Amino acid sequence: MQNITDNIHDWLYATFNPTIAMLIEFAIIGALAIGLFAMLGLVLIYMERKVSAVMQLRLGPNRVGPKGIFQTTADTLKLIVKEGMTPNGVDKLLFNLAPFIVMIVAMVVLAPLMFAKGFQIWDINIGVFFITAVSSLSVIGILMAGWASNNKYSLLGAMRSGAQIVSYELSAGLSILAVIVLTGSLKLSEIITSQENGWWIFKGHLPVWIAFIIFIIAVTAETNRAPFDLAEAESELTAGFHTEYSGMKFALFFLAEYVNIFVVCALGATLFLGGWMPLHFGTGTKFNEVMDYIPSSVWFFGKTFFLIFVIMWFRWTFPRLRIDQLLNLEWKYLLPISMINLLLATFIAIMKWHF
Amino acid sequence: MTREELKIKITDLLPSATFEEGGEWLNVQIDPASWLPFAEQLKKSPDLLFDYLFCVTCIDWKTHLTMVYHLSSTTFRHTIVVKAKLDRNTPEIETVAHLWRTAEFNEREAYEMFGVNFLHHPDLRLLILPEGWEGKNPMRKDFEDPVNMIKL
Amino acid sequence: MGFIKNYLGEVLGAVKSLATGMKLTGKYALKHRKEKITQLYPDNRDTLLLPERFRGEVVLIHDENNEHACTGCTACEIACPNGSIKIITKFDLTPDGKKKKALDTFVYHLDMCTMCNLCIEACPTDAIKMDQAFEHSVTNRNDLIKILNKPGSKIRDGVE
Amino acid sequence: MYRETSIVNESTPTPFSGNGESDMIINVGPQHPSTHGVLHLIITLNGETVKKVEPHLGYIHRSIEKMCESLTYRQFIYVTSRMDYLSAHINNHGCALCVEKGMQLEVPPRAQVIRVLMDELTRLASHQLWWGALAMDVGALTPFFLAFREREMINDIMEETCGTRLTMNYMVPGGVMSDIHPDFQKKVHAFIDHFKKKIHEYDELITDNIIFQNRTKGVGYISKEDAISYGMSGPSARGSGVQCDIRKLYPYEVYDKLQFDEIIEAGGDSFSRYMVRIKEMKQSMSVIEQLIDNIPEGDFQAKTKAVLKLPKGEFYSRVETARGELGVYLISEGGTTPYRIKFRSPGYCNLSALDHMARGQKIGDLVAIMGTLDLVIPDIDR
Repeated sequence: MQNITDNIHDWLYATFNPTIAMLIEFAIIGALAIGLFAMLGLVLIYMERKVSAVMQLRLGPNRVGPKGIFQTTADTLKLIVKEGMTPNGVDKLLFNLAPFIVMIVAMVVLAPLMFAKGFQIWDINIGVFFITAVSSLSVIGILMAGWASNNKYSLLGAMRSGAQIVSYELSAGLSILAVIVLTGSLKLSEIITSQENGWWIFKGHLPVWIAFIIFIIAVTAETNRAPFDLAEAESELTAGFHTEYSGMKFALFFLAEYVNIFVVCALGATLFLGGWMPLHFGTGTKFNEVMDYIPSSVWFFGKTFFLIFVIMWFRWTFPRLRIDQLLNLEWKYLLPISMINLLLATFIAIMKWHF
Repeated sequence: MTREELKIKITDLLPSATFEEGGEWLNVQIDPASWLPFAEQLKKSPDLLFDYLFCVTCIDWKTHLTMVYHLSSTTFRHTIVVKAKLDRNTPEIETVAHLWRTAEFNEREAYEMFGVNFLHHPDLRLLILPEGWEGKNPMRKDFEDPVNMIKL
Repeated sequence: MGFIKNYLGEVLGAVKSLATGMKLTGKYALKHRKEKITQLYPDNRDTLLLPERFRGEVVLIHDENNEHACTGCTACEIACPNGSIKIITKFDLTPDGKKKKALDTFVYHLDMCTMCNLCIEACPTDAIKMDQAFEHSVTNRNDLIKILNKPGSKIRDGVE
Repeated sequence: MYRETSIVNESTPTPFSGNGESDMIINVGPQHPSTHGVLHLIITLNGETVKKVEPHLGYIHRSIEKMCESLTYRQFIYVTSRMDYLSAHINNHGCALCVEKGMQLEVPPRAQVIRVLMDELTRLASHQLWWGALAMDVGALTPFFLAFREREMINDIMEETCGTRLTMNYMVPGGVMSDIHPDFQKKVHAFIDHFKKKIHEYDELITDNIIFQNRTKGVGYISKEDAISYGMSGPSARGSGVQCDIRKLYPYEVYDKLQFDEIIEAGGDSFSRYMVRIKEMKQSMSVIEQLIDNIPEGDFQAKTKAVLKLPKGEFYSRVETARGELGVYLISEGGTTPYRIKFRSPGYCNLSALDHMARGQKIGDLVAIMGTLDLVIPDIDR
């Protein structure tokens, strides 16, 4: 992968002048990001439906295409051709803007992710910080959607979502910090390189374990997934903040939700499970060489999809929390635990007790 | 309490009450004006304690309406049926919603279905019929709806 | 210390209860092939077997000679609670010259039928029965009004 | 009764205008995922907290009581399946009992046992659906399918013997419509064996789940006195410690000869009501087990005339449906049709207590309370 991207880069800069070459690169990356966005949406929705089906003793989609793999494509087509309705009484500008904000945020967060060895859009030196900072912008889109809809269900859903995302960001950030103090860098490529002799989940003792569990819980809440899907709790608020949306605008919310899941799971895989780094134990062992034969992209997507599966597994098992319990869980349990955990991790990092 | 004991006790409470023979339980026929004090005594009298009002029925006898209250005691497990005859044109009876909370809903049903006016009811509004319903009370025998009722 | 112990106990208990639930759904996800309960309905139409008592629609039983057992007594019409059966009778002349009431048309309103089985119970000659057909959807409501006696059919001999 | 914005009268509190500074009035229903039908609730909210719940009925009112006045004693039973469609058998049973009481008809022992078996199977099916639907209300979707797997087996048994899956009309005055299917006992045994193996999943997935316990414990409390005053019955009242099982208090058919416990939980909250139903499922299974191998031989139906006539008088029969006490109050003028019939439906009284229970709780709790009350809307909107 590294070679392909480097070759393209070199060829472009050799053929055109730097400005045009850069613009072409932008265009390619833009196309790839949009393509990835759409693909991820389709694949993840299909995956969700299949996972829910196998857990609920059902078959899941099975009519469109072999094993129903084109079901989500058909659904998306249907949503695209639907009339893009804007109900009377809504704040038209905000109402129409909200889904795009949510979508753009989800797309921007894709930038610093490392999909394979040397395959990254932007290796920014504050990669982790960038992801946490930008992904929290999506709450603005949700609040806009809820407020602009002029619907009480939407408003309640949006407010719930606001409270929820803002609070869960804390423990998600703190659990990320536990790895950061061990690595000493916010750059995603460096975090991955630091796991060359073993993933953090194996090297980091108890603190990383706890951080990993808290991270999974917190990002489930941050992406508004069950059991924390209070923003769209369908038995209480029908569809929460997107009650009034239909057609493609609804589809954008829906796709953004899944891309967000992908992003946070990719981040989790990068921080705790070594990103594209194959399973290594120690340095220069025979085992490591065998593992290196598996392409790095397979490692990355394997880990990410495993985490996505776990999050889906939550969704299809647990009942939903109540809003006050949701905040209790964060402020009374996750936050204190992750703070103490951060201290522990720092202590381990200072004493160099990790492997 | 057995049926006979109940009969004696109720005659003590309300001398004007008459009793109907037959039926599974003791049937007490009362004057609607005496219903509220009588109901209070039924609920509170320590050897009656009728705390469970399980059925409130209104019957249209074409000449008059009858309110039927099925009362039972969860302590003593005795049951009586209280009936009050109402005038068909201006049916009025005191509410018992403050004694048995279930009466609130059941009386609202009787109000809209039969037009019985429950005096001092806390919230006597239409419950089942659409807002702004005008015309006759649908459960009365002379109700006709040429559009929605199909005669077989 | 007691506080911390309680706190940790609470957290561990919660995690354990959640893990039990996840174990169950995880087990079903793994054993899915064996446990799945969905049927592929329109595909298995040929093998789909409904119990013989299943109430799908009322049919008038005709034998191979196109004869039925309905005397036109209208017992089913009276028994029907929602008027979905209408029997039109005619008068046949018996060989000895007497007039005899017989079935002319057996009109059955499937759109009004609630499958309560009361007509079948009421029929003195067991002329009608419930059929297993259950795919009743039509595009025109009038198609649900059926005439049950086949054209040219007549009453079986010996049925009174 | 969906109210349009245009007809809102400013002077009265309506769904679209609050009656206080921080009040928000929202309409839940008639079409809403958690109302299990078309119940319309007008909820006054203060933030997330429920201040007042006002049910608004009538969306599917069919006036079954009035319909029954024009149907004969054989015919009116089928309509009652449409009241509480999840315990259709038990509704029919109540009506059949009432007619039999009027005619002083002796039901053959075989028919009595078949009736009780069917009642308990219906109760099981109803409680299973309730369990799945409650889990869905509190946000877990998988239990619904697990519950339906078991319920499907009961429905198949019903289909085989009664001919229909939901609104069976299997009871007739004097017995049951047809004898049980030859496979009935075998299938019921298979079901009991299956369900015994699977019932622990109900606990693993929902009962023991910490989230579910937090969602229901201490939520929607109603005291014993209030429960009686509101006329609550069935599992909902037994969750508050009220002894109200008609099967025990006023036994009908063969219930007095059976060994089973009346489940009473004193908690009065949603979790107690939940536990009552879960334990009741086990009791129903034990009743079925006691009866299934001991169905007496004989007629399944008493001999009756083609046209039934009841003597002049009033008859009242009570049965315990899956939701509580169903009373059938029949007034006969001596003809072939009832003069007036009144159904005392359990859901109607249970619903009236909803406001009392939900005040001061969160919206999410309201949904859980409605779930544990096990409301079936056609039962309320008769």
